[in-house]
Amino acid sequence: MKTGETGVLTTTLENALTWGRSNSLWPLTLGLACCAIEMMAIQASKLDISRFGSEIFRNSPRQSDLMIVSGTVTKKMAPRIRRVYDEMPYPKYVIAMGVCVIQGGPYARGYTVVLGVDRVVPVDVYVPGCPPTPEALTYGIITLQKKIRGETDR
Amino acid sequence: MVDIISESKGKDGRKIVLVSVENLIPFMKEMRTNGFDHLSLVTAVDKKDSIDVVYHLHSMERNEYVVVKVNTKNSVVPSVTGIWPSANWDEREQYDLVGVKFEGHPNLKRIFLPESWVGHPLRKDYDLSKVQYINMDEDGEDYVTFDAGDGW
Amino acid sequence: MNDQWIELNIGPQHPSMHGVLRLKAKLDGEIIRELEPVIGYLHRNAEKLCEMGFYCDNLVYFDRMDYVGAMNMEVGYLEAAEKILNVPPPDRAKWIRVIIAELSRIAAHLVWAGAYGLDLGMLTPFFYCFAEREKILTIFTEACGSRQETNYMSIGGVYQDFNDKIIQEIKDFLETFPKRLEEIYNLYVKNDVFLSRTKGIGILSKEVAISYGVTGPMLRASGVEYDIRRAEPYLFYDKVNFEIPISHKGDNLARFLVRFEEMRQSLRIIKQGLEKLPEGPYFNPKAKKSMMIRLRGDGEYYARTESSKGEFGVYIVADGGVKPYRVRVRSPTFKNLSILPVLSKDVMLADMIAISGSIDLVFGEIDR
Amino acid sequence: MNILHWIYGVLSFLGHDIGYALAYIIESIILLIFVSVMLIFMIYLFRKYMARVQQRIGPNRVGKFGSLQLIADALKLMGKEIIFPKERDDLPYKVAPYIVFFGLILAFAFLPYGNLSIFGNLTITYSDVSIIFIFAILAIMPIGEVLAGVGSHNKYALMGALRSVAKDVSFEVPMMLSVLAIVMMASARTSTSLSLESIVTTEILPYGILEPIGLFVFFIAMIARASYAPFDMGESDSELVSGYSTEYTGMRFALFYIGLFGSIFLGSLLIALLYIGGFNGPFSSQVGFIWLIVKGLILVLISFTIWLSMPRIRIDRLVNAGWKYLLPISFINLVLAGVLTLGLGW
Amino acid sequence: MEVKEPKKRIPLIGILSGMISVASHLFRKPVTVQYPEVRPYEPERFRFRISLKLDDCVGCTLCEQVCPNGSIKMEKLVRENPRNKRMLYPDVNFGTCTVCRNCEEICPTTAIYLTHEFETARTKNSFLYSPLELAMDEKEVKK
Repeated sequence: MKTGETGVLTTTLENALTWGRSNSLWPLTLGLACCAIEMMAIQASKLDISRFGSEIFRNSPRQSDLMIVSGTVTKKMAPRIRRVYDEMPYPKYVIAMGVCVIQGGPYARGYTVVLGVDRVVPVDVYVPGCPPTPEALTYGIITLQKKIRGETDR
Repeated sequence: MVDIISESKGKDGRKIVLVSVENLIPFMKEMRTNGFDHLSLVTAVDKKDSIDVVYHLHSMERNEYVVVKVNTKNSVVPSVTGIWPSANWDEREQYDLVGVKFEGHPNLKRIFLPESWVGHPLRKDYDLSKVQYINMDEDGEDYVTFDAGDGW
Repeated sequence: MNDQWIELNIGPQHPSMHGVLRLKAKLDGEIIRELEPVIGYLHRNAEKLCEMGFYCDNLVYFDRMDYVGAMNMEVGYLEAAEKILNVPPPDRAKWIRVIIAELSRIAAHLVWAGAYGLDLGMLTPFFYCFAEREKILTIFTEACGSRQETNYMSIGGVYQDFNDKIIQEIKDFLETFPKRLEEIYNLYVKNDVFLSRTKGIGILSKEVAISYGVTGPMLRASGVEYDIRRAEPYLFYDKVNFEIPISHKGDNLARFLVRFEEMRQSLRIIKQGLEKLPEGPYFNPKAKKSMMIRLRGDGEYYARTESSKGEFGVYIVADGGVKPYRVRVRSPTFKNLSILPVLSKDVMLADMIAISGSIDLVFGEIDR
Repeated sequence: MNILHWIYGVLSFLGHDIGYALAYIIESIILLIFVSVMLIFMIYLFRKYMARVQQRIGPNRVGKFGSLQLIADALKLMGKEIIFPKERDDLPYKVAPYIVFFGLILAFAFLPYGNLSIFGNLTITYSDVSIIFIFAILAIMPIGEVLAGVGSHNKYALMGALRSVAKDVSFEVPMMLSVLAIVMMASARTSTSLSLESIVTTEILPYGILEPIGLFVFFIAMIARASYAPFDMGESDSELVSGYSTEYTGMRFALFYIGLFGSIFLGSLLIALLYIGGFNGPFSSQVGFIWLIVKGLILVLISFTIWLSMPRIRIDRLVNAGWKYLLPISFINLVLAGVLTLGLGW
Repeated sequence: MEVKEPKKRIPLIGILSGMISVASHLFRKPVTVQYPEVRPYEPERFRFRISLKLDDCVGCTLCEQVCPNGSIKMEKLVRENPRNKRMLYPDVNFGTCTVCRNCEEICPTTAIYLTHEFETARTKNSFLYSPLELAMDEKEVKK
């Protein structure tokens, strides 16, 4: 269908899909380091990420939409992260959680740390902090939802 | 009684015994029969021209503590894995990071870094500016490359 | 028989590997015949980086070792670093460290208790444990401003003093927590299925435990009454009364019970610490402000502390500079993990998960 | 007078053949809608219930109280890329989720939903031997799981499938035996004792009171058949990543997911019908249907609670429990039922 | 002290009590704080983002030295400030900042300090804050 002919139906369908995607981000249980505990904390009672529809932490990458890279990515782990990312079905999103994942953080001067997971997988939202508080990560997820809906400017 | 080179007291109030490389295994066996059943730590310290290997021995029953030091010029030390199984991973780690070869170790492989990593990072002459990359081949085995295009 | 074994690769991304442990298992049906742990997926070269930073900066790397009980790591590092630098902390700071370290131990054990439930397939206790942990983290935030990687203690004391509000909050916590703890405890131990998954599984004998360098709750569950807080007291642990929980069974259940009893004992220590908390300075003026980066030390020191996982040793070799010459960390979990291939020989896959869960793995500390 | 005839009565102007064909189609659609609405409600209920017992709130952003959460999930799953693993066995891999899903839907067609004075009989398809039908269909669902596990060529999936077969086989027999006891007792009063409807309508006391052992065995076997903790062998989250459904994406996974929740609902309805009186209750001719659903949901909540508070049982102990404990108990139950039927004339 | 093993019970009783204990939480209040609508409790000392008082900064570079990750770099900024003759102000890379608070601790004039701002998530990997941006509120900083 040409761009000019996109009927009301396709637009509505597209909108509905976007709405569904943004409201049902199932994260993958990929805990690497310190930030993984704070990632578990957003799942826990105090901050309860299930309010945003991200309740189900799927263990299998085939069934998850969101990869929260939580914790330092070492050079040895990076190919595995790439493989897990490749196993996920489109549309898939990545949140880089913590400064180690963003630019290497405190370990940037070392010899085994990847300076930013965006060299390995494309990242949608960066959440700085070491580790980010659960609220900050939740804000990151809200930012991702806005990005999916095309609302954010940050 | 095995000969020791010197005996001193450290800042932490623990006895430090310096033994030669040849006498290490007999001395350690003697310590084991003396009741030092817990090998707490194996450390290798790069002193630029030589390497100190430091063993922290501990006796659970008597709560005694002894530090045994060995100085080696060619970075080869006999392994104490036969005396304390706990030395197994420790020695692998020190081989990995400092490059001390423990003779007689059953499985002396790198533990943290992939097998083909060049150099031993905790050596003082390790060049951090030469960046090494790790990638994974088809079978899931790691290989090391200096080519930035292949790594992450 | 060998050609019928299934080779199964578990991890590094696996729900119950507590991070990035990878196990190469050879399975005969459901039974594990061979197991080889592969570690190093979180090797962050902290020991190398410690040689490159000032003494006060290196606390950052220690916080991130045992990230669930970060305060215990700080205590361990500072025990060594302060002796090297000759900057002893004042009494108030020491008591504050005792209180905070014990709170951190409770937090670490709570994370373990919740995650152990998840390992066994028990969903709910995880949430109760984390809700309680959240209260401890609020106390930490109240005290220093960060939740998990606190960087609270510094060379020669603590960064910020305790005020009345924090003490009140700790007292509130001491009041409400024991009841919740019993509730969580009952949820586990009253369950027949839980008992069947833990009782008599993964038995670790005393001799094997000592020879493999296993320490902490795992060693105590095997019947050795050994706790560095008692055997070689640091801070003010010789001035508080507490019991060392042991068990002679050495199985998963014993480890579980020992950890829960430790939480109760930690509560006792905190209570006594609050009573004995003296007035006075909380910071050694020798290490204040710009002196932070000018402290020099020499000699070598090996400090042993009891972290939530076991004997946490920091061995610092100094050469008289402002930066340490060599830092070596004896991480308890590294030694505890080396027992896993021994314990999980010829057990079922499900039991192996239960055993590896009971070791309390934290990879920041194993790989460093 | 059941739904089919009722619809046919409306469509009778089209003639016999076309009328009945249309009536069947409309009836199937009604069934699909009913089942999917019930399942969506169930999953929503489960999420909310789980959240509340864990001191959380649960989904509350999408729609009022998060009621549209499941719609969002379904939309998202539909829009996902479908990945076919390279080394799959093509046919089993593709067919497996549909076997599970349609097996489930079919089973709902044979359940008697009550006999209301306004609508008449609510049963979709009436059969004299509906018990045999339902249990035959229930036996099909594990085949889907096995095909999924074997077809996706993944070691975790394979182990999950093997576990779920071991579990299903060992709980099948006690389940059937305890149903047999009920059929035996019902046969004293009705000639069509293999029909669920006549079992419910002719009972004097709910069979759960007469044979509590049977209820116990059936309840445990039902939880096991539905793959719920402590018997969630097929999934085994913490051990086998995601069990037989490890390699499935998008809607195919959703079918398994629905199958998981659907089978617990189906099992609960079966227990409600067989053991606690089904649609019987005060004013059953007006609200009998509601009674059935309420009883079913209460049982579902009980099994949710079991799921949330229990660790997973080990596979060998599970098989032991099936063969060594439940089987003898269900034999005892059978004997007791015989004594009750013959000796006391219940 | 020997830990107490749990007592032997009749089977299923313990499971039932566990179920009741779990189900009884249905009647307790959820502990959830609904974050975006309700601000979470932020203790007074809660710290997350570095801010700078431009007028107080004396350009002593202590913060640059003490930063364990090298997140702080001094930058030349022509600005009227009699106390800062060298015209050096810190800029912070939040992509590596671990919020260790060493800079705040060491600063002789408390020019560099940490604030409660935690909503710093972005869709671009650019977290380098110039001194002027550091002095701003997080909401005003647009990247």
